[in-house]
Amino acid sequence: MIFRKDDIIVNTISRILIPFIQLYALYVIMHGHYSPGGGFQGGVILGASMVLLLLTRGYDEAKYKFPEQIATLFSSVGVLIYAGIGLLCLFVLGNFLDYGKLAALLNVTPSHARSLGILGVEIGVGFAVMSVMYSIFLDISTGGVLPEDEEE
Amino acid sequence: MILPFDLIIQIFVVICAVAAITVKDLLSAVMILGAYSFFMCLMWAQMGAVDVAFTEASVSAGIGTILCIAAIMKTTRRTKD
Amino acid sequence: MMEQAPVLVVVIPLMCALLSPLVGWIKKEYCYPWAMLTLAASTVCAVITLNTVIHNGVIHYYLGSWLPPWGIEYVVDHLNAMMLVLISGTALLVAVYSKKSVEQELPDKVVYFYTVFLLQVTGFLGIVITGDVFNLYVFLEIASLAGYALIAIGEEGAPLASFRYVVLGTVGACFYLLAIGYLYVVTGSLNMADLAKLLPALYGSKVILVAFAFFLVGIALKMALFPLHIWLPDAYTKAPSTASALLAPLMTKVAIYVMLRIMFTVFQPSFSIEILPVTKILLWVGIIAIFSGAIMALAQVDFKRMLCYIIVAEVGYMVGGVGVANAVAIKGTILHILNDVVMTVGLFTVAGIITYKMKHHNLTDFKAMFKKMPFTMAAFVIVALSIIGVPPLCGFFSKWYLIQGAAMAGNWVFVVALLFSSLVNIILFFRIFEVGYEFHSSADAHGHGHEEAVVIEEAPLSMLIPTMMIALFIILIGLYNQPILINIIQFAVPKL
Amino acid sequence: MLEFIVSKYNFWIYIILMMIGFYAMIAKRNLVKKIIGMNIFQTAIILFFISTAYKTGGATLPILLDPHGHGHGAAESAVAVSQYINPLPHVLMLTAIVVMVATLGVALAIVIMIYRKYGTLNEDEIIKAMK
Amino acid sequence: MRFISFIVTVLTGALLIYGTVDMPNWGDPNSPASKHVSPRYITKTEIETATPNMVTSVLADYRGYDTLGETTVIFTAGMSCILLLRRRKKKKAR
Amino acid sequence: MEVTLLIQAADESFRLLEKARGQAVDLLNTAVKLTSDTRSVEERKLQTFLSSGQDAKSGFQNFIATFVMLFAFWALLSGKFDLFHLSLGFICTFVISYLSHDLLFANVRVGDIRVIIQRFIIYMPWLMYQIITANVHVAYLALSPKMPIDPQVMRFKTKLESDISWVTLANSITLTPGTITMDIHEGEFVVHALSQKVADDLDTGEMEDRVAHVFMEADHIYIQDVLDVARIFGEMRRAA
Repeated sequence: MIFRKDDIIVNTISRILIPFIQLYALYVIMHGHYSPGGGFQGGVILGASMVLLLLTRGYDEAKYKFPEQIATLFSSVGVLIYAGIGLLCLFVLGNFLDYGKLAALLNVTPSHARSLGILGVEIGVGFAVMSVMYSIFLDISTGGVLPEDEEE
Repeated sequence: MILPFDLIIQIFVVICAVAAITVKDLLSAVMILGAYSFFMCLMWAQMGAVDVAFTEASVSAGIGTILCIAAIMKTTRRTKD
Repeated sequence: MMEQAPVLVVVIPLMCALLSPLVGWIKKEYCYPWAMLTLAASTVCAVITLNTVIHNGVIHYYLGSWLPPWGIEYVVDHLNAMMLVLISGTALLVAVYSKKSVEQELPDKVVYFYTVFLLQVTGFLGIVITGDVFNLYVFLEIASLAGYALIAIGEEGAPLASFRYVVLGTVGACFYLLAIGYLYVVTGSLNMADLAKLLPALYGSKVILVAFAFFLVGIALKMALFPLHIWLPDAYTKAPSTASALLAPLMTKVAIYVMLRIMFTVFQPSFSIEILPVTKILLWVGIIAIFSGAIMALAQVDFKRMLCYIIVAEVGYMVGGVGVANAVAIKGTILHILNDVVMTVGLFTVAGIITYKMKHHNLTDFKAMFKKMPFTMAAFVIVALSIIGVPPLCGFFSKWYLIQGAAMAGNWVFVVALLFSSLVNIILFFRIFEVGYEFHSSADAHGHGHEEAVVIEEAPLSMLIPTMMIALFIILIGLYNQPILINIIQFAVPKL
Repeated sequence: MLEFIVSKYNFWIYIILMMIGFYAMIAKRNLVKKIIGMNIFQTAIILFFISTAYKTGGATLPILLDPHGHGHGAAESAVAVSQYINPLPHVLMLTAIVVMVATLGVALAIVIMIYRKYGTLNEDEIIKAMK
Repeated sequence: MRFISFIVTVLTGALLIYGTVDMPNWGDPNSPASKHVSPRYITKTEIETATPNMVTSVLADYRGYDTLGETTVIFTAGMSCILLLRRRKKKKAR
Repeated sequence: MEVTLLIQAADESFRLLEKARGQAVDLLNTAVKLTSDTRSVEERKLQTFLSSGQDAKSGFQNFIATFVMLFAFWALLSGKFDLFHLSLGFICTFVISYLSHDLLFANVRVGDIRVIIQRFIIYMPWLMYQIITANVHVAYLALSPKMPIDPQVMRFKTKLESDISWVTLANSITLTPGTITMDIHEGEFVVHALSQKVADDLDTGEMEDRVAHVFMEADHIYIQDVLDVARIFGEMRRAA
């Protein structure tokens, strides 16, 4: 399923659409405060754009942009951002995930610090969800044997 | 009070659910499941749960269907029930 | 940092599970010490928490500093704290034990195995510590997903067993979620303490009744109570030995913990005892589970499968103990949770050692084992005697309290069931001992006349030490059961 | 009676869907069909939760219409509870949807493992092949 | 088998319908679900978290720990899929 | 006599010039074709080696162009222009353009982009008009009791060169009711048409010419226009 097919229409359209989809996904992540959306939805859209890239350009090209090792790394890093923000609150003598205590570090009001904490958390969720969706799709569509391994 | 719009969507949801489990081709079943998810998401948007509807549209109707199709491509479309 | 210990118990395994793939990239061999280190740290935190609870009473920890019912809170009382120490300690022992077994059974999946292993422990700890019904669901799903994966990588036939577990486990989790929904509709709260405050006024409502029924069915699916146990034997027999040593003792006991929590904390004890005949049903289900588990165990030729049916019977003990519903029986139940975790983990580690040495786990593989592996078999004998219920070992005491409680309530059938199960256990284990002493094998047929030379090939130390430790714990818990009862379990028993 | 049925009509829909999904999960022999049933089952429960969040009488989406009341003490107290839909079930269901897709992924991975070994997705045939 | 599953399904449905009888009506603004916990989220979200979207503020702040669990669920799923399926072929030693 | 001679000489020279023109056109066409062939080969190569194929300069130009477009898209979506959100937008857009600048403008000559957008905007109303007329036609087909449809599959070789123009043409054909592009295989379009009329409309090649104009690929046509000496000599003859 992840080998490049020379369907010119699908290829070109997806080539043009992918940057916009990705930007839209980032918009959804960043504007979760004001409109529907947030880290999870944006992450899924971002992951879907990566899957689109994989489906249209094939794994040989997609691996230049998003190799599977990076996907595994990012899925760790995403949750680490989340849990790390939570742990950071422990070091400023708050409870776990108490973003209000970060106000002293960020030099803003507590409510604003909570808002920023939410933003950071959403970014972490977005990272994790994107890379996990991509890696699950890669595993399921190849059955776990990546094309580069098969050549041996 | 039941709005006609609601009623239509609900009927479609039930039809899609029944069709998804009765149809004898897995690829069709998965595509119908995608349609089911989409109707479900319309229903939730109608109820004011825009966030959930958004998530459902991107997850179930999007990634979920893609994953199912990938798995079916990797396995088989045939089914006896 | 002392007051942060409750959250660190969960967050340390979580963070380290996230870092585990990165550690594995540096060098594959680092994952094993990493997991060990993590679980040791988590155990230390759990012990600190238990100590605090014993000295200062119940701990409330507000995540994000939001007061309940708006935020999520951790409530650590004596039962929680005991479960925390139990889970993290067991996981530590299993992690120490896992090295050789994982290297042999899953040589190219070591890194991700330990990641999922740590996530599994995180899930269990999260279920046990939380004071919020929905948070419990989330961690239940973490534990379940990790469990599905750990089972599915086992030997031949494991994927199908795991798939059945996926289907039934999802049904269970969804029933649990539905029950939360029903409670939420009529109370508007998700916090356990808050629910306990709001619910008594609504006990007449049909919604509450249905919610309670769905709670019980969902949790029964997870704990493999008798008619719903069909997924368990296949799953735990075919899982890799490390995974079954982690899952088999903990998954069912965590589910029983959740049942206790729901029945006696979220709902008043009087609800399930007086208003609904739930405890009577549970008592009879427990009795049937004990009988069927014991009888099915007799019919097995596979050692691990036999152990699985013993688990089904043991679940029957605990559910029946809840069903008897007096203070003594529930004291016995909670003590039995503790004992059963230790005993089951002992049995499965022995099964793992047999699998490691013989590549199978049939009863016939025990042939001449007493000579080949004297230390392992000594530990095995201690565990087996404890399961049977021989006095100085821990299994005796919990059974004693259960029988005492049942006798006080006049439930003689339950007493008979417990005694019957002990009898069956005697048969089961002495059959294995008999096989283990059989030195005269086919050598006689050839007329050689001399005994077959049996070389001592003891299990590797990394497997042997945890097994011996478990045997030691069984003796220690048996000897010091009074301090445990007085300091911890006495406070965990609900006021009936 | 009719009023009773009409006033809770969303609940009936969810019960029907849940029964369909549940039946597919336990009665169908094809593994992917079971997964589809699982999906329907979980979606039905989500529908139930969303239904509990709804408020009639002009309640709107759970997003504050005028977010510039920042800093004015009087402005916030004007936020009427009945004006907005209850956000809590939505949050819970976001989590449930995530759990749903995670379960789906793991289940499909297991299905692929099974197919790789036995070459079929029918449970009866797999059991026959195992013996 | 099919018949038994049908019976079980119908029993479950009947139990659910039985429970629905006592429920508050659909969309009742005065149901306990709308009165007990959620008003604080609606009225205080702007003051306490400076986030107009209540779903986001509840998701990531009031009940942020659930969301950490949710993200961990996703992570678990990803790791499980890799654990179950990925079979790296050994590269030849060069 | 002189006049006749003059005319003959003029005719002679005209013929010569005509010949020369023909040769020149052939030569130029071949040259254009060659360059376009090499270019398409080059572009295939670029497409395959996305990150390494393009030189740094055009890569940077692509990056800037992508950045501007995406940032405009962000501003359109966001609608919040305080410093915080703009800087967020800047970072996001920067990341995406860094990741995907080779996708959006992979096969487009960078200098032409403004003209292309201009012409594309002009092309849109015409397409709209086509769609509306075709809609009316298809509605007539569907509503008339006899259903005078004549479904057919037609193939034609296009003179367009780049991917983007092929896709625009294909999508324009598909957008117009009654015709659907089924496949494009090495420059050959396979189109399903509902009736003879829509097939004829497509066969006139007007849409193709317009798309070629939009993407500045009418090179052949322009050269012929410039070198069209026949008209000049015709004038001369008439004057004589």
